[in-house]
Amino acid sequence: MRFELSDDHREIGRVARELLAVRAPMSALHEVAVTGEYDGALWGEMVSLGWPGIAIAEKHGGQGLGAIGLAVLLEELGYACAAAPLLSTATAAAAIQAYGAEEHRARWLPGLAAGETTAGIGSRDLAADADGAAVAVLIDGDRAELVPAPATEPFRSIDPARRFATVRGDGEPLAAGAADLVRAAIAAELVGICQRALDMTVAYVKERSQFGVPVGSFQAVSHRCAEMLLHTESARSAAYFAAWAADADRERLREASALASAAAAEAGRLVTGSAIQAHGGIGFTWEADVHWLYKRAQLDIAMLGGARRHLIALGRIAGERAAAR
Amino acid sequence: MRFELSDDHREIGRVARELLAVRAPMSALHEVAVTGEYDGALWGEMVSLGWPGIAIAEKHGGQGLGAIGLAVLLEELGYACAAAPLLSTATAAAAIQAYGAEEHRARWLPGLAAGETTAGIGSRDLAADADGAAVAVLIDGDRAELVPAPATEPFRSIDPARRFATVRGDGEPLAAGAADLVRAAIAAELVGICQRALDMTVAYVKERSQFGVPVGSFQAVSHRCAEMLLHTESARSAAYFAAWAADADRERLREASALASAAAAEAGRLVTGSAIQAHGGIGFTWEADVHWLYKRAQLDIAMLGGARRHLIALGRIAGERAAAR
Amino acid sequence: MDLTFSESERAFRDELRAWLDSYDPGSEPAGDEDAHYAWRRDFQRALADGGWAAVHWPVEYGGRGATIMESAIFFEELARAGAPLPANVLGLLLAGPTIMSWGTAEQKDRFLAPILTAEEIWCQGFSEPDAGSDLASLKTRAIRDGNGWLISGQKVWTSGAQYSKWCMLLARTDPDAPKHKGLSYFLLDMEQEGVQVRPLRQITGESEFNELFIDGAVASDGQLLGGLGNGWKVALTTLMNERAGLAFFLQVRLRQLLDALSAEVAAAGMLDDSGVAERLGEVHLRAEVLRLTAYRGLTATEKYGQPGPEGSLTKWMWSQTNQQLTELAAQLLGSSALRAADRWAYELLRARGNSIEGGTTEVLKNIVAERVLGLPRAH
Amino acid sequence: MDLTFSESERAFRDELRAWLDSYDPGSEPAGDEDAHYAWRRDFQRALADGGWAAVHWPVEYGGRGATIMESAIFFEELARAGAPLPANVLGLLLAGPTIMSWGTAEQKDRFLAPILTAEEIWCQGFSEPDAGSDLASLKTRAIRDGNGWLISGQKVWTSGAQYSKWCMLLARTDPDAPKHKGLSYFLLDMEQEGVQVRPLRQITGESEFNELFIDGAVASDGQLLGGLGNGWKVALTTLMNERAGLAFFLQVRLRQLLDALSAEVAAAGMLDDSGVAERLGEVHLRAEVLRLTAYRGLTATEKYGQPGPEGSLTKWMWSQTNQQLTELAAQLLGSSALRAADRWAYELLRARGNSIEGGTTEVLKNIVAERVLGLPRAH
Repeated sequence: MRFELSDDHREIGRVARELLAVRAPMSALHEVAVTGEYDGALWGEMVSLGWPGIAIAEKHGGQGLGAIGLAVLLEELGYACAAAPLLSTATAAAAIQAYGAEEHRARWLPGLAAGETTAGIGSRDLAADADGAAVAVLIDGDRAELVPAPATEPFRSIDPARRFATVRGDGEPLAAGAADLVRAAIAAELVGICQRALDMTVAYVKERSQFGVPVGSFQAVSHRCAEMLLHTESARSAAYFAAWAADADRERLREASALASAAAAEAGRLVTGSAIQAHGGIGFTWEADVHWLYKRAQLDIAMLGGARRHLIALGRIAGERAAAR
Repeated sequence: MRFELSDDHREIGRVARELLAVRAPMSALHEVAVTGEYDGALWGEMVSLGWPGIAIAEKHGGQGLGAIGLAVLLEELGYACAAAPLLSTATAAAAIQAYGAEEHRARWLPGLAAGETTAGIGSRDLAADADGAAVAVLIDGDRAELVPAPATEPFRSIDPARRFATVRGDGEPLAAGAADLVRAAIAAELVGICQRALDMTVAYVKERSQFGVPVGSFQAVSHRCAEMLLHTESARSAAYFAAWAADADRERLREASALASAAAAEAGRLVTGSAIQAHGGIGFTWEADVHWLYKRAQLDIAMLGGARRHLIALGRIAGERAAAR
Repeated sequence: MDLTFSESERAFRDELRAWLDSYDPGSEPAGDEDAHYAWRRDFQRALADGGWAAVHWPVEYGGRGATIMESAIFFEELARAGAPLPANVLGLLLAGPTIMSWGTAEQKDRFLAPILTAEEIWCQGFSEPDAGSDLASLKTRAIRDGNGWLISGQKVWTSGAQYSKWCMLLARTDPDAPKHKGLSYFLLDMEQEGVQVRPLRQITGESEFNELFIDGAVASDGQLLGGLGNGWKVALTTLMNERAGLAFFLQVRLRQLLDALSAEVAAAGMLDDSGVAERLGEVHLRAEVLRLTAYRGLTATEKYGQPGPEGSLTKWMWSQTNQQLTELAAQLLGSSALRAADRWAYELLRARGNSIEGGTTEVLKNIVAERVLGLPRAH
Repeated sequence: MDLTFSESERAFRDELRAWLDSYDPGSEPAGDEDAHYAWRRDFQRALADGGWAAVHWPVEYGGRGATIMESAIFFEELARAGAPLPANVLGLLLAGPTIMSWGTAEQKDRFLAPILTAEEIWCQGFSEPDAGSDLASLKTRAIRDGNGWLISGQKVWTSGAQYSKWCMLLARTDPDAPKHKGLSYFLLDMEQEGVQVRPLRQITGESEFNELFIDGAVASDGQLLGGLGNGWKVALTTLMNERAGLAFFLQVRLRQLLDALSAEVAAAGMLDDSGVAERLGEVHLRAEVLRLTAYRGLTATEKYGQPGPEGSLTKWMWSQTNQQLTELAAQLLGSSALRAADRWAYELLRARGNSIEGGTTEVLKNIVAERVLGLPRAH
């Protein structure tokens, strides 16, 4: 039993953290929000680092770092709140590899892993980066399907730094488990979003003074921060478990993914909302970047289908398992 | 529009507060918990003040102070956490008066109002003070029935200062609305329980020092107290509304009673639990009387059927009403 | 206890309803903030023409001398009719009553009438970037200059500043006096070079609020309200008036929003799901409790001049409930509620400000703990 | 990352399971606290005979030199088997390791062996009625008297004091030194006239905890642990050991309780109700997150000697989840769960203490804010 990231996985996170801090600062999101376009050079760098194929086997042109590698990377994507089709492409590739037919793998993985094509991810009515994608992996409850060359209708969501669309067109089913893998990946991004919201808040409340002392010395604020940590670490424990299950114990992926989805949805809502509140009036402005995190969290939670359905599933799992004893 | 107690009603509360503070201190509950018997002299005083018939018309031997008078009195009963069959007797009498047949009124009200007999209240599996009662008013969802000379099986609950039993025997139906009236009365008792928990807590945290200052100066504690006030006043607003509806606008009693039940159940759980927490280790001891409030609240909530069923009913009321517009 | 309206209250309400029914505000301009503001200004002018602009003002100043309960009914009916808040709401609710309390005869003559007609719009310049909820630490300075004052400093969260002629401005006139004591209350003319307004863009993309950069703005002695060094007391009058009637508008807006969600949920057949019904019931409960508690506060204010303990709770209840409601909508309505153009998306984002604007929930809890419960000042 | 047990961990677990399967503890005595304690003492004796009493102790002291993970497995398996905590749990987990860290050779010789066999039971005398969570303000005094010490004061929340031979006692030896510095750590003999034990009755009716009235109790220099004036540091060793392994026992007990509720709910057909399933799912989620987070903490402790940020969270998570679980049971099972004799009634009441005992949730949040997040000390 060793519940911690390996040195390799930790290194992926470190590199991503550093690169994204420089190349994808939140200040860049203001531009993306206006144009609705991603920074192509940023995506180019991600591709050159092999990120789209992080979870893909080397024989398909990827890095072979599995779902845990994907989770670590997406955590950093969430931390940066970066605008790029990485969640969609890297996750769709991982799902196709693990749950697609052999012909799916042969057809899509090399292009996706090489960054020559991109993929969309999400559901029929809420697909991230599906517009212009070569393929989309769409989920609906326990089912997942692959839609080649998806016909899309783009729309703006409250997260102007990610491109969403609805998707039409025929799909081809992926094996059971693909939807769980997709949600585990989204949960990992949410963990990073929460961590960033916490870090920004802690830095702010140490700095900001009121009534002559740092606001972080008031228990109303400091205990709120402690609760943000509790939720963030809870989501992290569950998201890592789900990533591990995807790599090492697929039988447990369904429950693990439901745990990760519910924990991440709950954390995403509470932690990013708390970050705005702890920032006070500043947190409510467009200039203070904390709102990007709140908005992305809302969309990620919607892609997860909300916490509730996962909690219901978990309750039934717990009840049926206990009854079967 | 005048949403406040009349001077008459306020006076009932004042008298009850003063009397119960002297005659029914919490210290007396330790004795009741051992013997399982109520103090007959205390009940005698209540009877001599006409409390069992507070809501009963003068023609039936009562005081004619209506459901609002009953609510004010039961709030004080809850505040004192007194051990006496008053909730059961006064509420059952009010329900029989408002929703019983003429023969029920004639048969039961004079004896109950005069304190010659007592009544039980609750449900088949959780009836307060039904053992030895002349009659019991039992509720089950929207239905209510009257059970003359109930056959009971007493048991001890976690509230050793109130006598509970299960009830068998044939019942006679009461008109629709009786169950709502009963729950409105229980909600009123819960308001008093919450107020006492708040008052005890505020007094304690002003007095008790830690790290060199009163613990009430820590926001973790003071904000908890503020939340206790919020819940207590919320429950009070709803409970008074329900009592008013019972007296003045029976069409609205069903919704008002559901509001009062849900608000009081929520407040009872949170406020009495918070009181224990704010008292720290002391709050967990038998000597510190705050636990009586927690226990009585739990039983009252169970008699209300829990918050959840009322919230579901309220959601459907809101939805259906909005859809009908 | 009587939870029905009295005959005179009903008469007041019916007369107002009849007027509102007869008034056609035209459709609400979408997207363009200036057009939206002009629409609200037109509405106030019509109100003023009908004698409805400031029902709570004394008759001598053009009001109706309405009771507190009628004043609440006024806002309740406005919201019920889907009417907007009058453009000069801060003038009507805050500046007007403060000037009536503290102003000289000249000040009342000069300032009150144009408030009523929305001819002169008012904004409120209390908050500063470094002060937050701590008004005693304000830094904006007013320096004696001949017969008048030279004012410099920065203000923030001034809503409607871009449309305002006047600003209720708190500035420090005595830097050596203890924190509260050196403040004075000015009626600052916004139309001068020394006052620059910069819109503050919000999480929603709109700019409801502004920053004020004040650099050598001038004010005469006639623009000092309530006397030199008395600014703290005058400001308290403004703050006490802040939510008296407005709370009712907000409470009814919350109910309207909840009804809209309830209708959508019912239409989608989701009420059969007990979990959904329970969540909706929670919000319905809170909205009803808010309404009832607000009425308790009004009754107490009518009788004792101020609300009881429950009066400190309604703003807090409202913000909590509105946030819960908008989050529930996002949860139940799914991705459509997160489209940028969707009403629910706007409400979700806007609601984040509810627990910050007009006193953060943390500050409100401090106030409840200290002033209502008598706990020692928070550490 | 590897969330399966290693081969040696599995071997350890299987050997322990086999032993537990072979041991028949007899049925748990109900109602009689003394009989219950004797049952736990018998169990510890059997454990000691089998070499299982203190798996985490070094082999030289009669332990197995188990890894931290194995130590966690030990408690997990105990809970899984429905076995009780060994009677001398405070001796095994707290006194033993503290004496190993700070004791002289004589002290180790004298005290360790009888801990293992439950021959001498230990209790912990840190808390005082007026100090609460603030250990630096302890008032119990130890005064030099010839070659020894005379101790007077009052302690509270000492569990198992009525069965204890020894007490880990913090007392002030230098009243003039700053708060932390004047403390010393004594191994106090409970069997003397100067020590009176008064059981403290709890909300449940039981007396798990006691007050100690100490009036002129004596201790020799050989009963001073870690040197004069060093009590604060020695106490930290005790506190750091406090929940290392125990957390796992509690975590698995929580899971057992949750399984029992889940089975009842499933049997009653209540899982069809999505609201019920959701509530149960919430608790299942929290219990799983607690388990996973506890494993993260163990891994970090194995590797770095101490847990990461998540280590400060597990006690808090556990108390919150156990309270949520027991309240859910009361809610779902209705009145039967509130009968005095019902298991759920006991659990509901007992759980109120979870967020108070072993560090209140408020104190834990302070610790997280200050030590993990680096926020300024709470005001």
